[in-house]
Amino acid sequence: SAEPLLWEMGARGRLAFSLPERDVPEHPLDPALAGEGPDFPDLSEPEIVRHYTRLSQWNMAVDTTMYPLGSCTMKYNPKTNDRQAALPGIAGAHPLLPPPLSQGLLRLMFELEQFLAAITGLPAVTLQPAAGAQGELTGMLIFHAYHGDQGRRRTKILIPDTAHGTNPASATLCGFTAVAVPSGPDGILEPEAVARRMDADTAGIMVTNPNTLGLFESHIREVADIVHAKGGLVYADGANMNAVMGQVDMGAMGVDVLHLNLHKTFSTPHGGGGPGAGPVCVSAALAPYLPVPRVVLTADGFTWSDDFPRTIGRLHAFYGNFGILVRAYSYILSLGADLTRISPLAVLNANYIRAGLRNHYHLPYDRPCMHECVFSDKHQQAHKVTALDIAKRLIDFGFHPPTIYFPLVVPGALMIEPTETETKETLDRFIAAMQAIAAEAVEDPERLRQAPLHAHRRRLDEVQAARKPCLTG
Amino acid sequence: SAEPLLWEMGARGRLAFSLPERDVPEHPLDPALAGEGPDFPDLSEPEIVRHYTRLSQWNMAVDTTMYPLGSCTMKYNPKTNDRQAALPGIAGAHPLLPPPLSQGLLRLMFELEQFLAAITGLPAVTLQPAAGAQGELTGMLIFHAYHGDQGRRRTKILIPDTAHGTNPASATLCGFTAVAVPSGPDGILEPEAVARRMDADTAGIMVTNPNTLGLFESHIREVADIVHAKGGLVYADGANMNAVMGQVDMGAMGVDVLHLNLHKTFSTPHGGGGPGAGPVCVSAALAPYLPVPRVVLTADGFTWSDDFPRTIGRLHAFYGNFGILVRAYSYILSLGADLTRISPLAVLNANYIRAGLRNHYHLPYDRPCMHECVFSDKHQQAHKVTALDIAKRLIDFGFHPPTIYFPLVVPGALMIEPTETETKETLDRFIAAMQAIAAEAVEDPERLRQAPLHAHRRRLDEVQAARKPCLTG
Amino acid sequence: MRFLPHTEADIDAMLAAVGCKDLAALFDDIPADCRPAQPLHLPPGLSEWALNRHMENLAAETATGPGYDIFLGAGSYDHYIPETVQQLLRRGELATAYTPYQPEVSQGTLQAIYEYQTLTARLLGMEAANASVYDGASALAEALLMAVRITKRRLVAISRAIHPHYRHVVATYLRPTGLDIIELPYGPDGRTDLNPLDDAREPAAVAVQSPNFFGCIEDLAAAAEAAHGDPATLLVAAFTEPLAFGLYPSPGALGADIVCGEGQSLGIARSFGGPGLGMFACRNAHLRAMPGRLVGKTVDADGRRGFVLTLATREQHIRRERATSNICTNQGLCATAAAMYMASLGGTGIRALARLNYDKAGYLQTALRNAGVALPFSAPVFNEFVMQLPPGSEAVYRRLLERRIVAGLPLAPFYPELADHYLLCVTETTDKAALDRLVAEVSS
Amino acid sequence: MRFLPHTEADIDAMLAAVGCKDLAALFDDIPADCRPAQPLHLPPGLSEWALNRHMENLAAETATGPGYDIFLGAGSYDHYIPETVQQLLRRGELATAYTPYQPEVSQGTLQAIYEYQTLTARLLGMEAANASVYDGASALAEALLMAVRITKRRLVAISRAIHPHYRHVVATYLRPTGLDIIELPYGPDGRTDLNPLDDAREPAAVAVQSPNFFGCIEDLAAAAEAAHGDPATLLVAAFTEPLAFGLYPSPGALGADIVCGEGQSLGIARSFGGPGLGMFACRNAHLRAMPGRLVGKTVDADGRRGFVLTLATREQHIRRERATSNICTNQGLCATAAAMYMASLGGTGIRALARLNYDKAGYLQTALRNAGVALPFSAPVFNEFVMQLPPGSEAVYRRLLERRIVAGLPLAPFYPELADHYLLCVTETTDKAALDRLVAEVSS
Repeated sequence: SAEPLLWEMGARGRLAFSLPERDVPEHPLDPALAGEGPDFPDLSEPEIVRHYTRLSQWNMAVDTTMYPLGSCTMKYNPKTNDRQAALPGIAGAHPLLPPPLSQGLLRLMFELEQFLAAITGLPAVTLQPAAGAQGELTGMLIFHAYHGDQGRRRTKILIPDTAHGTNPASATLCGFTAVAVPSGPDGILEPEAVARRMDADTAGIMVTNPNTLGLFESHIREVADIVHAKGGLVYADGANMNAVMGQVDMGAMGVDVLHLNLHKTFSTPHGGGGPGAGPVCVSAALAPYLPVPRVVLTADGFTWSDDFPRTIGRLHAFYGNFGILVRAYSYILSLGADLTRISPLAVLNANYIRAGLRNHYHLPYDRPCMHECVFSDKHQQAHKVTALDIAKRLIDFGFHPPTIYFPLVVPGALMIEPTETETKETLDRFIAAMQAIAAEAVEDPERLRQAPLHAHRRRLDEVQAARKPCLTG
Repeated sequence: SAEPLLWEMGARGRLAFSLPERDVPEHPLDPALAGEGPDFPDLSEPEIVRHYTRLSQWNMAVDTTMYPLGSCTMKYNPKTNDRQAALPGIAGAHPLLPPPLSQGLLRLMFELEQFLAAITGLPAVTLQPAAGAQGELTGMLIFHAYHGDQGRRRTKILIPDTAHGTNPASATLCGFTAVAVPSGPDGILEPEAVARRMDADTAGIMVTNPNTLGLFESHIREVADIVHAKGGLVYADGANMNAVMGQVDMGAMGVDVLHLNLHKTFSTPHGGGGPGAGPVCVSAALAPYLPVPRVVLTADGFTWSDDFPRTIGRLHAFYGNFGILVRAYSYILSLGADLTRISPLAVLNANYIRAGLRNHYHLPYDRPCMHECVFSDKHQQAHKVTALDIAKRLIDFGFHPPTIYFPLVVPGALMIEPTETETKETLDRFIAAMQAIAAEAVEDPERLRQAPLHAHRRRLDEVQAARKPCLTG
Repeated sequence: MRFLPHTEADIDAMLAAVGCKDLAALFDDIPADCRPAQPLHLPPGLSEWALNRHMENLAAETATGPGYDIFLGAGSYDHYIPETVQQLLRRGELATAYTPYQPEVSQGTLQAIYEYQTLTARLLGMEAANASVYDGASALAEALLMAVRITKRRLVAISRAIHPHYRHVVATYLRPTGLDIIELPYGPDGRTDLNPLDDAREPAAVAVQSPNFFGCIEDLAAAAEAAHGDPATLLVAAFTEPLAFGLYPSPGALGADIVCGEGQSLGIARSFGGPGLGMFACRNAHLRAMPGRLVGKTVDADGRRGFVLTLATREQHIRRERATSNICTNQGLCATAAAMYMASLGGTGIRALARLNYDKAGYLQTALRNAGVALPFSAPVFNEFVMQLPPGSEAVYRRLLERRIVAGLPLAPFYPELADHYLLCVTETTDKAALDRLVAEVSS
Repeated sequence: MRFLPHTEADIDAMLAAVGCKDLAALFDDIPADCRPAQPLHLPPGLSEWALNRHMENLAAETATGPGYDIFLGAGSYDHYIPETVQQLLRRGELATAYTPYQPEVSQGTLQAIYEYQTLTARLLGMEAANASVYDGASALAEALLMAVRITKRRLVAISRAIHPHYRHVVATYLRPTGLDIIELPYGPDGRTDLNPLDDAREPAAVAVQSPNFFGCIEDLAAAAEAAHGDPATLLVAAFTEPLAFGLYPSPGALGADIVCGEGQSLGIARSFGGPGLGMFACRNAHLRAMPGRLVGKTVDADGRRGFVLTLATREQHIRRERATSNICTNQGLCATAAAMYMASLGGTGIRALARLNYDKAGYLQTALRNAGVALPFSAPVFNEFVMQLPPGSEAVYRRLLERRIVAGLPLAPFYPELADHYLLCVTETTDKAALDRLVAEVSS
């Protein structure tokens, strides 16, 4: 049950690659300039295929089981999207093709921008950010540039204590100082708390709605008004957009800038950590700041334009993770009007879990949730069972664990997001497993502390890994 | 660790299929003629994907481990071959396209026939048989038709006791009575044994060379002469062709008819039991008997011809398993002249295993082997350990078991065929595992009888399955 | 060569272990008179990329897909195949396993085939189905041989409206057995004329196909009644288009004893005619006479549900010359594809998809009739039917070919009496515009 | 909708369990002033088949593959990708997993990334590599920010022969930080002129790219010497074409402190520019200042080897505003593809493939020069180089476009002084006939 590392296999002289025919002579090469080439193992094609086939089986994945990782929206990834992204005219396209030779791809980007604008209610869109965190950075760069144009350098930014860790990190990268705003007793932002902190040195606020407790920030409009009144801007982290598509208008809500995670809401595969895509949608007022180049429609068709003097610049070598954009575009076209059915079903699934487990696990905020629900290990701590133990034990029941210990405002948090693509039967089995674990925590807590018992590996020594890092073999 | 059956999942009204847009009105249908439709479960697309992803993981396969199933030639199946078979112009081709609209596919068949003729030394080829056993049937139909044309109905056929079970079954289907020919003390056919049985009522002989003991039938030329002298024909079962490509000329050897298993020698995937393909190669004298239609080259290009009055007829609704032919053709083109390296390496691998295990397992015929070697459980029987136990224990070591209890002439046979695509390191690990098992048979035989311990299922009750068959759910 | 892992060092070490001086010595047992007169000569191997180009060039010569309107069915049907089925089927664990001889490490294949058998039995209205045989044609031949084994009779009656290639395969399989075959003609409605059965002496089986080769739905209940007039006679119901049973009653429901046919329609690419899927089902009473592999349910040593190959004593591995047939394997991956496809459709989907096929064919029938084209057969159809053009239609057919329309299959080569008759097929993949174009072309 | 499993019965039962009267009631918390003024209007969903047609039509408008000769590189390279890599990468267990937060059930991803880190470090000649960042451009920006963190200095020096887009991204990332950037010009040989460094006051980093944007191999050893004249200054070596290190020495071997660039060449499709792969490596001394995810080796409770995400305290989950960067994930699947590709090539293959790229470019250089075309830069190249056409070359370029030849990238938009200069790229996918065609066209 151990898979050798690549360099523990192979033998010098094997080759898994088909070298193309040589149809030109050798060109002279100054030997002083040549290197030795990297110390790669030589393998045959069958060894490559087996290695990765076997390795892959050691992953849990959406394709194998429910993966209720909160705030990550691990929904089903339609196979048709991968087909589209692999079409030769898409996968084989060079990014610097003259626009007349890439009209279909430019049209796809143009239309996807329009779809995302319609879905969010924010009229201008860039598809360039390669991930949500780069979308956040884009937003912060826009904040920075906007305030610069207003002639005032603002140094602070408000960030609720429920925020994703990327929010403060992104703000810091743009030179802002993060000012934490505590959420109120019902888990959401209180306008007064924002008002107390918002001032003329503050660039604005970064808010996630619904927030990471799975609760809708009901005071968002009032919060936005407070921020705007002091000359600030409102950034919305759209990681949780799967809860509210068709239910909200981000513009009406007072949001100026929003990023979307295509790998969450728009079903593109998470790839073991990426690639994702983090388009950013902005109000009309902020459109001039979007990164370049932008797709524009002219009388001669679609083309690229850099002619946006107030642009923040460029974030990607080309136009972002186009292959991911293709998948999201396919997804939107596949669903069409059914897109508005996603959020109600995602929210229904989360509330169904909440209802099924609320008598078994502590619910720090016991009210209807949006697309995810956050429990804690408070009841189980009496038996010295932690959120980690519960998570690991779920593995033995065949489920991927939820997000744990986040959001930070809930000690011992278990953040469960089922998504709309899970069936009622699967949710029933998940609820039963979680109930069984709650019972085990009382009856046999040691079993939980030893979990997982049936995974490919038992618990791994993370302390040793960090103390003496071994990052290469 | 149980996967529900399809009809244990789902809910009425789900749909994993994308119904095409309806662009025509309903056409009247006599309600008296309509049925209720089948009682299929209704599932969503995510349920389908998970079900089959999970199920697939419960298979051992060539893509996951060494699969030394003797006489099955479980070599690596190149992925490029699957790509070619899926090309729209190939996968989407209707078989009854007018030949001018399918020239590339006819060319492919024509060239594949030529390749197989060159490889076997037999000049005429049909690609129609859908599997090795249908190839055997084709051969027996040719025997039958040929003897009919000679004006003499022959009723018997000689079949060595080492033959595959399909040989007598195929002969019987054509009305022949199988006459067993015992192999000699060195595991191969003795000409005298054939001569004693060959007579004017005997249609010929079916011989596998190398035979299922992995031994080359060195007297084949003499045997063929004996059969031919009495007016008989020689059929060769080409299941073991992987041992001798480029090393023999089947025509020179005296073979009149030979089938090949493309899913063995020519690397096409075995598919959990098929589809395979069993082309048949014949001598010039028997070419008129080949099935129709045949691809012929005319001044106008390739076309189909039925104009072969002595043909045995047709064995397939169209032209055989074309998608498999595509893969074999790709394989031959990929290897080209390297095709002749296959057999030496396959034979080397088998002999390497033979050398590594001959001191640990009984070798009923202790001489150099061809592409497979046959051991027996004779040494282990003293400890009440059987070939079955050894096979099951190999599973715990991560290997697929070899063929067991075949050939029938070796009681407790273990028939091991590594193929040329296994590395020396893998063979070393296999040998070590088999050696460890031999040691366990002495030290802890009960562990072997309980094996496998680490598979998805423990031993299954085959008696119950057969006594009260439950074939549908 | 990337498929061959042996380095020179590997070979040297292994030869030493084996005790051979070189690779050639491994073949010392092969006598000189068995050797090739000259070395096997093959062209240099193609790189992966050169192969891709070569195959793309071959494939590009085929008329498929956008740009061509191909109204061909006749045993091979153009249906949409979900991307999921195609991707799942490529998983190495399914594609590169073999016959599940070792059930402990083959439960994936075994359960998939058990599910295939179940869905097949439900689709065909039968009690049991096997794990598949080669194709529809050989399935019919095997079904007739099975009926002969069961009844111990020597005569079979076969409808002339069965696919001509299937009848050809039956004749090929049966020739050495000396069994007698009588053919039942078709009537003016395009259905089998059962009357000659009255004179048939103790047939083992009566075989009809529905939808038949002309696309006509046979009156299977009447066929069952006619066949079962002799209680020992078995009704063998064949098919080439199983999607029809999403709309029409199953052959089992109408009284068939053995049902067999081609499953290519169920999620399998046409691939120039193969690989397809021989579907085969019967009633439990005849189970042990059925050819082909079977998967059965059982339990493991811990009592957990599992699946195994079963009733193998019918098969050639064990029974050798007394086997029910010589078939050794099944069309495993194609059966798995069909199960995936049937499960993807579900009961709800197959009804809707079948109805759409019916409606599209109906639209074309109506449009052709309105345009004055003769449709000679009056029986109801599913997604295929025969049109009759005026004499000299070959020129029209050729003109359409030049316009990239394959206007069905000319029937004259199969039925000399049907000159100027063409078998047209219309599935869910044919859009209305293509239908209208065809009508305009043939009636202009 | 086939992705949404809920039946009406499911919804009713679940609403009852939840205590909501209908689906709308689930959103009662959303105030009216947050709601859309009118319902979201989207067109009806496309069937799988209509979507296929739509996407095929869009894709068909792109100039790719046979029929076009495209001599474009400039940060995106056309290399053959083995079918194995493409098929393995689609395996659902790899594609549909996320960040391996739970290592017990993520060893597949973790080991694959550990292997990627190792092969990357070996390729680049460095001690440690991260699990990848977004792309080559942001990798360079992150590398400069890392150097600033390490050195606590406020100035970076950047070669003007670095990809212009990369420099643009660096400028974008650095603008709000107030860091200073000086640009190093390129000399007549096409390489970076390091002389201005003598006047630079305590730079945190000197960044050069090799092969640079003009395809020229920089003298990295000289750059290292120049940078390290100030012992605190770090040499950041960027790249867009890592295949070059199959032929030329690695940046690490020549003295770079941080190496970063784009890995698209290593088995990743061009896909109109993304997703790519930001490769990032450094020396162990700077490990804790490196941004991005890291996978490390450890053992499990039974002492078995296993892999985990490690040094996460550098990252934003834990460190929030004090994180090394805001990067949250990596380009997991692209990194896996690159590892598969590097392993498929092996040491033997990468040498051979790199040499073939070099030789093809060399053949074209020679042929152009012989045909009288000017090649302005004298430095050695890998698979890209600059040609200079006579004034008025736009017409020639347009004429070639009409003949389906994209004769490289015009450099004038990026370097106004390089009017009539074109950056040509030649890889193993370009056959000699296409090279000869190009020479004939531009010299005619």
